[in-house]
Amino acid sequence: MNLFRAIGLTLLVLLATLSSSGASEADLRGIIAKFATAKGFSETGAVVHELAATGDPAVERPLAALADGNLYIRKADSLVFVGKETGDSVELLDPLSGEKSADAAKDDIAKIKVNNTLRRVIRDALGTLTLGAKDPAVRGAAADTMFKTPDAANIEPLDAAIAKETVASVKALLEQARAASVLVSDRPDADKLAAIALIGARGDRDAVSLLTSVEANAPDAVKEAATAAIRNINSTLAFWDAGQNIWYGISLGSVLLLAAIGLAITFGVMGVINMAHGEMVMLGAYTTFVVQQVIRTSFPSLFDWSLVIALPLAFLVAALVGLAIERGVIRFLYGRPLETLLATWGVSLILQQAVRSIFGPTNQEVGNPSWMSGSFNVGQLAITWNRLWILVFALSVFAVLLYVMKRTPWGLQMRAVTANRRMASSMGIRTPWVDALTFALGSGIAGIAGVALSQIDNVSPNLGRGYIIDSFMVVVFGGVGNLWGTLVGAFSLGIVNKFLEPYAGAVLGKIVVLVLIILFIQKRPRGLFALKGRAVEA
Amino acid sequence: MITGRFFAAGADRRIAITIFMLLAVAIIVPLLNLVVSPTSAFYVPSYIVALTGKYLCYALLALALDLVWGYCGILSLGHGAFFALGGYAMGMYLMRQIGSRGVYGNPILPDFMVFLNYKELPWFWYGFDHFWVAAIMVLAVPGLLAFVFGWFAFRSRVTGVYLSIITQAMTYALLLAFFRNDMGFGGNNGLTDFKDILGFNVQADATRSALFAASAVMLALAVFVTWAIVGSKYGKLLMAVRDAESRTRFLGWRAENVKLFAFTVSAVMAGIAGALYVPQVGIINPGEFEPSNSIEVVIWAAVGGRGTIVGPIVGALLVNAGKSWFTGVLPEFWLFALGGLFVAVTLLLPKGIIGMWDSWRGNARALRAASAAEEAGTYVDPAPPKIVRAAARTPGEWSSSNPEPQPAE
Amino acid sequence: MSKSNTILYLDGVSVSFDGFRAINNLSLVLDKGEMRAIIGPNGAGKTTMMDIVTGKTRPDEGEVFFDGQVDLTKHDEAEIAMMGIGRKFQKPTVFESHTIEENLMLALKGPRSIFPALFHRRSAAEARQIDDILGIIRVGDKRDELATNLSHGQKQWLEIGMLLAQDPKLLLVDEPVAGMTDAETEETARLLKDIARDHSVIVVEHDMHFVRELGVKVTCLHEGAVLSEGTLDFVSADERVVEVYLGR
Amino acid sequence: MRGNFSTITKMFSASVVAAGLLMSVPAKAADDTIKVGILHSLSGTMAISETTLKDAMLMLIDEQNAKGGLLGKKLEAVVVDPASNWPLFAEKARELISKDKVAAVFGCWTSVSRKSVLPVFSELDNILFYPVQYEGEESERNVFYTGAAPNQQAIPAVDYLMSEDGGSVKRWVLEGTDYVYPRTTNKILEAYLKAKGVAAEDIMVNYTPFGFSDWQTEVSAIKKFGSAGKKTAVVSTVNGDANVPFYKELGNQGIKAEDIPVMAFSVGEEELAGLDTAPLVGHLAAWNYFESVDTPENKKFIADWHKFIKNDKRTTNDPMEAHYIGFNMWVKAVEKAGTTDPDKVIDAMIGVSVPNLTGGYSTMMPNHHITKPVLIGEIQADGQFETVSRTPGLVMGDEWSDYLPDSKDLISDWRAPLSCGNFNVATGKCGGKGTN
Repeated sequence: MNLFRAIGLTLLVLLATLSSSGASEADLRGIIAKFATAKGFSETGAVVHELAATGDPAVERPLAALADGNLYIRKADSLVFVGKETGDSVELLDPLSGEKSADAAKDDIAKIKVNNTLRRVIRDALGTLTLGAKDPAVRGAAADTMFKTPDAANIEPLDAAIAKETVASVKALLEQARAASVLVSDRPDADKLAAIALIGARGDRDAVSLLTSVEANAPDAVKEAATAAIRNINSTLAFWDAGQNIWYGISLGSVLLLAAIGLAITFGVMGVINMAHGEMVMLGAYTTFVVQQVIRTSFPSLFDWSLVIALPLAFLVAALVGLAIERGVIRFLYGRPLETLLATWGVSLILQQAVRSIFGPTNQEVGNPSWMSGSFNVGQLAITWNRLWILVFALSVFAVLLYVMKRTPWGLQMRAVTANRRMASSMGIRTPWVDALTFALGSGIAGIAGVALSQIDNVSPNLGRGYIIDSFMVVVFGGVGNLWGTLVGAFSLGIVNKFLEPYAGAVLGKIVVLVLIILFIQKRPRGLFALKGRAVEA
Repeated sequence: MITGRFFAAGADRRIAITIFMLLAVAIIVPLLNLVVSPTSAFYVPSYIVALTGKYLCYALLALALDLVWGYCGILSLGHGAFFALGGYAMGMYLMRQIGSRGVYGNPILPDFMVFLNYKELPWFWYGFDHFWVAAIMVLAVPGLLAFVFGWFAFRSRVTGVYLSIITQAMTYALLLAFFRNDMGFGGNNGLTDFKDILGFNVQADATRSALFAASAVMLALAVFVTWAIVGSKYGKLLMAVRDAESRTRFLGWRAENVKLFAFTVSAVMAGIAGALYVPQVGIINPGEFEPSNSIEVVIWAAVGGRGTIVGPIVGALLVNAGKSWFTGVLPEFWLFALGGLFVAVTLLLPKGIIGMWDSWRGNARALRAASAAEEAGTYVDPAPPKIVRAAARTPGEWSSSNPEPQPAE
Repeated sequence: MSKSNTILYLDGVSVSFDGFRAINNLSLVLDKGEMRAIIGPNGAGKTTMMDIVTGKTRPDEGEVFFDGQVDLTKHDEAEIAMMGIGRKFQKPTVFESHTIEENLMLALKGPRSIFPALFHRRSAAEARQIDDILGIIRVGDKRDELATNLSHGQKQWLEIGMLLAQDPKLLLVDEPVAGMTDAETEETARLLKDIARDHSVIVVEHDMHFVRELGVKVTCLHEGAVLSEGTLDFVSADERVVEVYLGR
Repeated sequence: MRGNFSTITKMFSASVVAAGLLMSVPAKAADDTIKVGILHSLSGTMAISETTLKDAMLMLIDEQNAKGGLLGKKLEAVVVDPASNWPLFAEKARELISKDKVAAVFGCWTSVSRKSVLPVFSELDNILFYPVQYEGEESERNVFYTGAAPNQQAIPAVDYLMSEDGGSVKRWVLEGTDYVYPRTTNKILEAYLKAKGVAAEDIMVNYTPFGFSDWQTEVSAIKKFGSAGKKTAVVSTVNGDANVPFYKELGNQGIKAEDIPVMAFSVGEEELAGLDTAPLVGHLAAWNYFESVDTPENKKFIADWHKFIKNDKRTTNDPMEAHYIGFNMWVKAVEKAGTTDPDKVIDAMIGVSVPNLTGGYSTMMPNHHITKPVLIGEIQADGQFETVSRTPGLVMGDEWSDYLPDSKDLISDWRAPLSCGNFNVATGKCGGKGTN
């Protein structure tokens, strides 16, 4: 039997009987002092429980600090403090009151080590303590922890909490937590069946996880109920899994779209086989990195805005590089697409090595702003924020691009030049500039794609390499010169890929997709959305 | 009559000289390595033999690519795949030759199979303990893949960019496939730790020299064959397909078959190159399938001069010599150099070194062979008529854009 | 009407690209040994018609018969070419990086598979044929010249010469005199008339003088269908033709 | 004009050839210096990891020269770039040994690069120091393995997770990149776990390709596997580049270390430098060295490193320590042998013992592997690891795993008279398992 669990049980029973008035401050300090002498994680754990058992809300501060690894012991007098790092010295705060009591050099104090197990213990302990917290969210969180770590002793405090709970959603959580605790208690089977029904209604993985653990050693009646509950939860979950797969496919598709959309301009519209496309994406990512560095050092408050700030810059940087490439290399090669392939390949090598020499070969850290981290649930569908934002972003970029191409005079000129260069120039369109700007646009878009991709992938000199082939596959599959084709191509490839993955595995899935593309090109040598008719045939 | 043409004057003499030189090298270098004493100034160290032997294999690969790219306008970005497949066929033979000398001393199973606890040999490894089986596979596997791939692609008239991209997809798919350990080809580590070939120790200087000679002779043979093909009526047809595919169709030629033949022959040549390459470098692994490798081959051919026979060989030798030199002397700058080379060659040397040389010499016949237009590379204003003209004589271009004149309707 | 003793027989042929009807229920019959001139405004579907006959484009509906019994819609370019339909493009298309002689050699009637080509040696007979054609197309002196160095007119002729080398039953000639001097135009007219003696020929041309030179039955296409057919005088008298094409 | 132009280009290319040939003429090794080869990729996919090791070696060589060199001679580093291209590794190794006449080579990262150079080293009889944790199942006379063998990383890591401090894990996900190191390591772990009584259905093994970047499916599969009511942990042998997206996905899908900890064998300070580690606090890694280790040697090493690389942000990592140990061992062995002649040095190496950076001594064993402590660390918010567990003593590298049927009878001992890399204790013969 796990030591923590043992202590936990006894102490929580204690806690339940204790009136929630809490112990005297002296007692608390006494207990906290024990941290200094505790050897190893398990002893520290014991102290944590003792502290929690007082049921005094005041212990929240030291415990939380401990969990974050901010609880220190001053070597001189082995007093326990909450530490706050300020540069190279540490500000020592009183563990209970939180007032500043002293400063100390790092060497004069020892951090109280924590590990996962200990954090878990603290989380559970805090859970019981924060049942009565003001913030409903906190109460909910507490209920959730208690659901995940059911314990017969939790029933009374939960009953009390449920009684005075006003917020419906939290109340539901509390009841589920109670039900969980009932299941592990020695209550009569009738209660347990009711509890199972309640938990079955919850219907998520945690519920399954809990029920399976109960199922193992329970009287038949309960067992059956549990098995039944598990069965129908799983059946619903299976349905949700399909949805999850589609979502994964869509989100992969959005990444492909982002990666490919710039190429749809440079390659699709201009017919330049732009092997340096991936490097444009990389430049965008590095721009993001630089922006974040500046923000970190100078305006930390703006961090959440870093991506928004990076976007235009990334566009600019990539667009300028693109412009340079077009003016310097590609304009000499119009009408010879396969040679643009070679030249741009060379450019990509140079760009890669340049970035490697400037920023070094290692990955650079690009942080996720708070609004792009974490996930939320739709039913049983876990949707991560960054994926969602990337999807939104990809689609809006696509929309803007479509507008530029179809509705603006520039777009008109662009299409005119690519349709019939001679005619366009004789109509007074300055084709060289249109070419240059078109290429710059494509590169710029690749750049902003880089900003998004920096959120989910490595920011390293090799970033571009990973996407170049996929991008070409998407554009060719969708049909060169057709933005809609790129859109459809990206999403269909994404979804197919994600549906293959669970069965074929990641590698085989990708291979299958590639083979499918090859075969598809046989069937439709001009891709999905190829224009028919004589003018563009063969 | 082929031999008749062989000794004819003109640019054919260059072929003769090349073949002669290759054969000479095949004899001399081994001698200088084996007979001459290490102290002598003429001594060729084994390290150079191994290195140049490798270059010769690359040269053969480049020549193979040039047959389809330079003469038929098919820019294959997947030739590395044929090279690698040939290499794997040879590698499998060499693995079987290790026998019980592997670290686990298993007489049948190669080491990687032992620790992935294979119980018996996968079926596709059968027979590879015989050299002749391996030899056949070296030709058959790449040839067959090329035939099937080309049969589909050319029949459904996939051309130019699309063809290039799907050849790339092909080699990329193979790359991923061979990376899988479940494939039974040693996964990422590939096949290595070879002991001997035909009973001779692969490490021995004599064997190295022999392999070197074999590569040189094989290259000479390939030069002869390519030259014979290109010189024949079929060769003319090949270029005709490159320059005006639909015209050949309307003359009753099956352009797809014309391409298919060249593509298959070229793949087989690439396979042979791979087979000679593996015992000399002592390892074959999925890295050879990297699309970037195939693209590098293209630049060798471009540097030397596509649409010529000698060009790709010169290009392969130069670029690789440069690579060995750079990665030794200025490691950090190797990629800059290579990248710069790509750009410079496409912009300034559209015909490659040989082509430049010829046009500089004003050699009329070579002008025909190296059909990349000079002005294509150096003119600045992309005015349409010029493009058309430039394009009209740029091999790569024809395959990519439709040679068929578009009615003005 | 019966298909027999027609060399080319199109009936109710229609084809459309993305909704645009290039050929609209076109019917046209060419007798053996006949030479026909086809005129019509741009977009009338002249070239598309040739694409259909030569198997480049498949018609959506309608039947296309060659030599009375061969259904052309069932065959592709190469086969059709082998049956004996030669086509000259609007823009002269020859193998620029080959000499005139080689161009003709590739066109010469004979086996069309790879291996014969690989081991092919030129026979005396072939040499003679080539000499004849060189004579006919009046570039005999340039036999070793690269085709790319020929003048526009000479390219046109070379292409016609390549057609002759194929020895087809039917020649489709698309705007043979576009961009030619008057002298060249007359030459070409004479050339075509020579050819027409023992071949069936369809000539698409805008140049009315040239058509008059030929002095043959004329078909005027408009919006993918036959607008009017008959002698040049009859056709050019036709109101609708004047309306859509010749102009007042 | 054009003519001149082509001549210019021709001259250029001609000069390249000339230079190339020039370089390939074997240069007589200068006698006043001892050359040390450094064979790490400076370009291509592996540059991300290997460049640091090149710099580390340069630093060590500088320091040695500052101390007066070796055998009264200065050390001279010969750096080449095998460009993450495996055949090129072999070529460059050959170049270093036969052309530059180096006394020893420090290099390679991936197993395949090592495999590709092995024949060269045994043919030309030189020394390779291989600094990266690897799959074992190998012991060559000419190679010294200063990185961890599976038993110096994987087994203790799993032991920790099974312990009460580690959260007494009952259910295991073995997630790896599909190449030989993860395959072998996972095979060993599977056998080990089963030996410890873990049921087959409580082990999930999954492989992904190199540089894999879309982890959604895999991570949610882990989530699912983890919801069976038993404490679950992931043992990750995911390689280099693929880690960043993997951890980002873990963080975003809300997999907390308290619930499903991830124990990684290929994630060090270098990889973490590329990530925002706040969401990863508590995930684990097993190494023989952490930058956070608090010893005087390590403090000095880090200080020197920052001074040398002129960047206080640059981290140190385990393979760097491996080179540190390996280099010092080589220096000692050369002094012991009084010559740089590989044959003598190889014999002298065995038994050499030098201080490592974690406050102890590492010794070269007869099987050409070294003894090291094994440290388990948890990722901290500052991108460092905090040691939460450490093996009491030093662990000796075991090249032939006892948990693989075909290698449990094999041992390696390069001392005379045995001097055999795969001696079979069962058959008493050198040369592997023989027919089964």
